[in-house]
Amino acid sequence: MGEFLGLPFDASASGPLIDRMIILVHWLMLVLFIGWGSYFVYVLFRFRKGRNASADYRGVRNHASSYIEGVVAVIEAVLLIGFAIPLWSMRVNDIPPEADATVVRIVAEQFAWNVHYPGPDGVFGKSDISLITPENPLGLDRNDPAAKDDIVTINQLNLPVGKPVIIHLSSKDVIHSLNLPLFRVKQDAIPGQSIRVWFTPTVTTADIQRVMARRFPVSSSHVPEELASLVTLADYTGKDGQVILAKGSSLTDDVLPALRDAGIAEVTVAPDTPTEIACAQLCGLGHFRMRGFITVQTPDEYRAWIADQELQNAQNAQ
Amino acid sequence: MSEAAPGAHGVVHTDQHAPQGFWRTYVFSQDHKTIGIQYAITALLFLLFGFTLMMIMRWQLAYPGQAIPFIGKLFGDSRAPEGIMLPEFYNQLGAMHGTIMVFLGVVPLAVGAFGNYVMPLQIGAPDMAFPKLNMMSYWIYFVGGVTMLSSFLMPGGAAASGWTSYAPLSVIATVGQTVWLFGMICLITSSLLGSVNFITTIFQLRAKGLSFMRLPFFVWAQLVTSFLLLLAFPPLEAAGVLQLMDRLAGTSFFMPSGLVVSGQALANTGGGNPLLWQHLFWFLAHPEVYVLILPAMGIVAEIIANNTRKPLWGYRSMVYATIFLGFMSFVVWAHHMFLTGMGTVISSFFQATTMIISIPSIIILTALFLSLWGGSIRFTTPMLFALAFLPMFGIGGLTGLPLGLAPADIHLHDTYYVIGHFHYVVAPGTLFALFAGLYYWFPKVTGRKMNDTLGKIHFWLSFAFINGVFMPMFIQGLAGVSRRLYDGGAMYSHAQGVMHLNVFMSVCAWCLGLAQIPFIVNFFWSIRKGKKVSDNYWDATTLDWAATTSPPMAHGNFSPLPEVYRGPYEYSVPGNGRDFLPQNTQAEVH
Amino acid sequence: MEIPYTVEPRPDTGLYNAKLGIWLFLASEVMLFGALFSSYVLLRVGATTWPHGYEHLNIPLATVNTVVLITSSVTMVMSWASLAMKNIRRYRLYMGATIALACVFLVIKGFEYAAKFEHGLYPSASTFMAIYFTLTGLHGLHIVGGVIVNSYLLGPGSRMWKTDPARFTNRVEVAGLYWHFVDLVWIFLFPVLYLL
Amino acid sequence: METAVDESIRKHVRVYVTVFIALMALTLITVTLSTLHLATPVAIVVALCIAGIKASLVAAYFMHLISEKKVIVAALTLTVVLFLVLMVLPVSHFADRGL
Ligand code: HEA
Ligand code: HEA
Ligand code: CUA
Ligand SMILES: [Cu+2]
Repeated sequence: MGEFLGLPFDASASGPLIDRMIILVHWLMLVLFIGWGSYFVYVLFRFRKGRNASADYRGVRNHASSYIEGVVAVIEAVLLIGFAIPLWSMRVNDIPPEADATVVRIVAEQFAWNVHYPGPDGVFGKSDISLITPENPLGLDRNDPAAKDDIVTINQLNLPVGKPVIIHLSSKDVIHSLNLPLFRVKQDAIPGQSIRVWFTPTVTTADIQRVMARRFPVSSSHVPEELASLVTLADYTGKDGQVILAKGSSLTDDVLPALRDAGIAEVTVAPDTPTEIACAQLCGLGHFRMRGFITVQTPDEYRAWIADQELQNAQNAQ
Repeated sequence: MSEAAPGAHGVVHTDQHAPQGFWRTYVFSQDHKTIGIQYAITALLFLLFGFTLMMIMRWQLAYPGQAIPFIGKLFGDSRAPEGIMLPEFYNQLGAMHGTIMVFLGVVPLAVGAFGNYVMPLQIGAPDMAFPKLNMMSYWIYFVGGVTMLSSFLMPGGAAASGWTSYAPLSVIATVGQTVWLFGMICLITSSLLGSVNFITTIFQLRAKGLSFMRLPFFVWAQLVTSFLLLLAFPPLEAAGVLQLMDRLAGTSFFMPSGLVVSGQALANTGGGNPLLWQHLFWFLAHPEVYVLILPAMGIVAEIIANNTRKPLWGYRSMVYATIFLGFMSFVVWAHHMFLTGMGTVISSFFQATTMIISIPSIIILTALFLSLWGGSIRFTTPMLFALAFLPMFGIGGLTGLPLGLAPADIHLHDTYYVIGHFHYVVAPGTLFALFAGLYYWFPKVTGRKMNDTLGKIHFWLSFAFINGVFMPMFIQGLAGVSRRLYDGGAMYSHAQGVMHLNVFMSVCAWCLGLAQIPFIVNFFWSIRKGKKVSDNYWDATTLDWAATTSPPMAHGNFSPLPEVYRGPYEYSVPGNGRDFLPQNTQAEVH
Repeated sequence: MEIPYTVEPRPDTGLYNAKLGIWLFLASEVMLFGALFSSYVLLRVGATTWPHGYEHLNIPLATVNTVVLITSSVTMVMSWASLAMKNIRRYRLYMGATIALACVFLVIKGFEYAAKFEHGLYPSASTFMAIYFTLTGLHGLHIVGGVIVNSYLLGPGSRMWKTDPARFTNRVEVAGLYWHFVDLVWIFLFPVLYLL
Repeated sequence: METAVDESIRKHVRVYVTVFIALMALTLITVTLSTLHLATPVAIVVALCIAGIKASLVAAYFMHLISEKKVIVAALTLTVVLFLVLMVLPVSHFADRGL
């Protein structure tokens, strides 16, 4: 059923649970739809005027429908009490201790996601709206000792795989909604409030790319439209060692002959940024392009990234 | 439409009014039938307009960033330079489409037009209880509508914060939003006056013998609808006043402290709460969606009883379900707000009420389904639309269930799945029921019937294309594509797999537009040239068909007032000669 | 054809049309002010600090206004009772008093507003001021509406007493119901805004 | 017949005067209590109770609700229930936001 519904790839620990919820309700819906639908078609055929010239004053005499309604009510109750409430409670209440988690602050604005890491000391530096400038969108007070090691990025959220993430979500201006479709996470970002959301990424972005990769036979003359947005995962080089199609670029019709000449039969392409942050709440004219990126990394990669950011911080401070 | 001048069709007036001038007869009329027709024409035009906005938007969704053909250049540089739609303009069109369809199109057609025209006839009343108030309702609605439309001409354009107008976005929006608020206050006032009038009329002016359990189901639907309007709209009016204060008087009801908009700290005092707007908005807007569906169910019930030639199955349970539905609709509002940071206790409450409210809908639908059993079904044009309503509402209603379960809503909230859900209930649902009603009562209003062939063409084309527009929305929504996206999601990689559907959906939407041509032609042609038919063309039982055709355009529907002896749907009564027994015939059945 | 039950009550409901109509309208008004009170509670609970009404507002003036409005309610009901006793002169007296008291209320309210404005206390000054001006302003508009209706019933509208006294008495009763409701709203506004 | 009506109206008038006096007294009480600056929760309960009593008096006697017809009482009961829903709206907002 999940396949049939076309739910996106699952990249978080709670994702499959949410999918199961969706799938279970859709089973109920499908059964009801097919049940009533078949009855409907049959009745229209059986009781059309041509076949049934005069109507029966009383019609249905039994009370089967009451039982069906009762059963539907019971199933809804089971879905609600057995699945929905516990799952919701798990999503909003069972927040792991911050010590065991990657903790970040995300502050939405028209039309970007400001990501704030507390840095090695684990404490977010103070911020103040009077300090906000284009270079300092969070208004972070760099004189605060706790702020010295803080990392601030725009539209880029790096996370280590396998470790819970806790996001303190808020907004500077209007209501936005942090939407991470592959992680089955969505939470409104409301100005004046800080709301915690959490999830555990289970797959690295690179692995997701590999899973989503599509192989394209170079023998065709035309790159279909749905592949246009995908990019290569590796360099493709000609016989002379020259790069024909660099890693991370997208396939176009005009490189195909060169690839064929180089004797390459197939090219593997994958989505460039499969894990994204989308904005799900209308927030103004740039709502549609309020896009951020998530990079789920192995713990080592993540540490390296953090170290790199710290280095940049230090350089900027001088 | 207005051919039926007083005295036409040889009706004898016992209480002939002094002849009234053109203005009093056709424009500032106090007659419920004239007002009903005014509502109908105005609302249909708004529907067409709202749909046109959407057909323009669907171009941008199908071909993001490409110039709109033919008409693109007409919009001017502030909306569509070089014919390429700007995001601001897209948002304006979206907000206005939603507002116009709901508040200026469907509700005025379902309640203002059908309610006004049919309900007093069905209860055997000479008119509405307060004819002057009725006239004012229409004109205030009209002014509200014109105000709304004029907002397109404001600097910065029309309201662009969605039909939901969430604060603070709406508070910092351009002046079009202020106009939207004034328009809404007019529409709310009009609805309040209308609902006072409807409820009073139903309680006070029922014909002799017409007890509550003998009311046609349509009247029940209108009664419950009126209560919803009466008691749910004022909180939105309050919210509208607060938003106006925020916009005009510099208050901060919906504005928390410390807002920074495009790098500038806002000079407001703060201390407000953006979610207060949402609570008040949805306190209205959830009942409002049942305002959209109940009259539709009422129309469908009338037509099904008539075209199966048998009584509705489970009339009483339908009535009780409707009342229960109306009541419950006041306690589910926060299911639109699951993702605003709700905890477990409150979300459980609202999930539970949402599941509970699905039961009365299921009861009503089941009763309608079972009414078909044992019938002698005639596939007339109105019946086709009414029958199509059932599975279409079924799809819309069933897809409400995953939205009502908060964890599933995490993935589906604000995606095209929601758009699909509610369009199935309002477009192939309500809109089809309204079409059914138009075809069904057309002979009552004009004395002529609409052409059947054109009607059937209209039905089948609309049926095919409307599903073509909305079915793919579920696929897009499940894939996680957000709504209200200027480029339909083309930027996002998670949307790539389903983007190609946009072209198909848009083409279907435009074809849906073309499919309305047979209807529009049929409509106007039939007013003048349609086949003349008898007073009770459909052999129906309710009192509206006992009134003379095209009841005269002055006070007075019946002379004398009818008396009622039996329930509303006495079709195929055993032992009766004809297969229908009107409510006002005294004849005993053996 | 005339609309039935404009004067005499319908047997099964026991009501004439306008009576039911006005009560339904008042029901919607309950929801209107209810929503505003509810907003007040939500904002107050969510606020970090909230002033006591007596710190900003003039209680003596408001007390006088309360007395004025309650009195006008009594004169209003007396005007109806006078009509019921077929005494149109006494009706005029009481109705005139009702309108006069309403105007007194508005004048006092005007002084209150003016004093606030003088101190630079506009609706935008604080959430408290915002809700104060919104609630009292909306209530004030209701008073103005009542004054207009009552003036009509005192002036040109009273001609109906000659042609259709029963219907006229009903009209006054209906206007009275509205007027008492406006009074009733104030009975809550007064403690909520000024005393708490 | 005529005098019977008049008599009942006169009875009404006496009631109006009594209610008027009660309303004035309650106004006096609530204002006086407010000068005591009771703890906020207590003050709220007391002030709203007094307002509730005053409002009930107005509704019951001036608006004749005490002898009003079933239809109206039913419609108002519904309204009161929904009014209460509105009043718990803030509760539903603050109850357990997982902030
Ligand atoms: C007429 C309008 C209408 C109707 C009737 C409904 C009915 C329902 N709606 Fe819907 N809804 C809207 C209009 C409507 N809705 C709108 C406009 C929005 C979006 C607003 C916005 O955000 O802009 C919305 C959004 C919306 C949401 C919020 C989603 C989100 O934003 O995340 C939710 C969540 O609970 C919801 C739930 C429901 C439920 C449970 C019902 C139930 O009442 C449905 C009950 C019905 C059934 C269960 C069907 C039963 C049928 C059968 C059993 C027979 C089947 C047979 C065959 C198919 C042959 N709706
Ligand atoms: C009653 C409500 C209603 C109705 C009927 C419709 C009808 C339609 N809607 Fe709409 N829609 C909304 C209410 C409605 N909508 C709302 C509330 C939103 C959300 C807005 C927001 O985001 O804030 C929305 C959003 C919305 C979107 C999403 C936009 C986005 O998120 O960016 C789309 C996309 O395709 C869409 C499409 C359509 C289409 C193709 C129809 C078609 O079904 C239209 C069919 C119409 C007709 C067939 C016209 C019939 C009229 C005639 C034939 C006239 C005859 C005239 C005479 C005889 C005089 N609608
Ligand atoms: Cu931010 Cu939409
Ligand atoms: Cu809803």
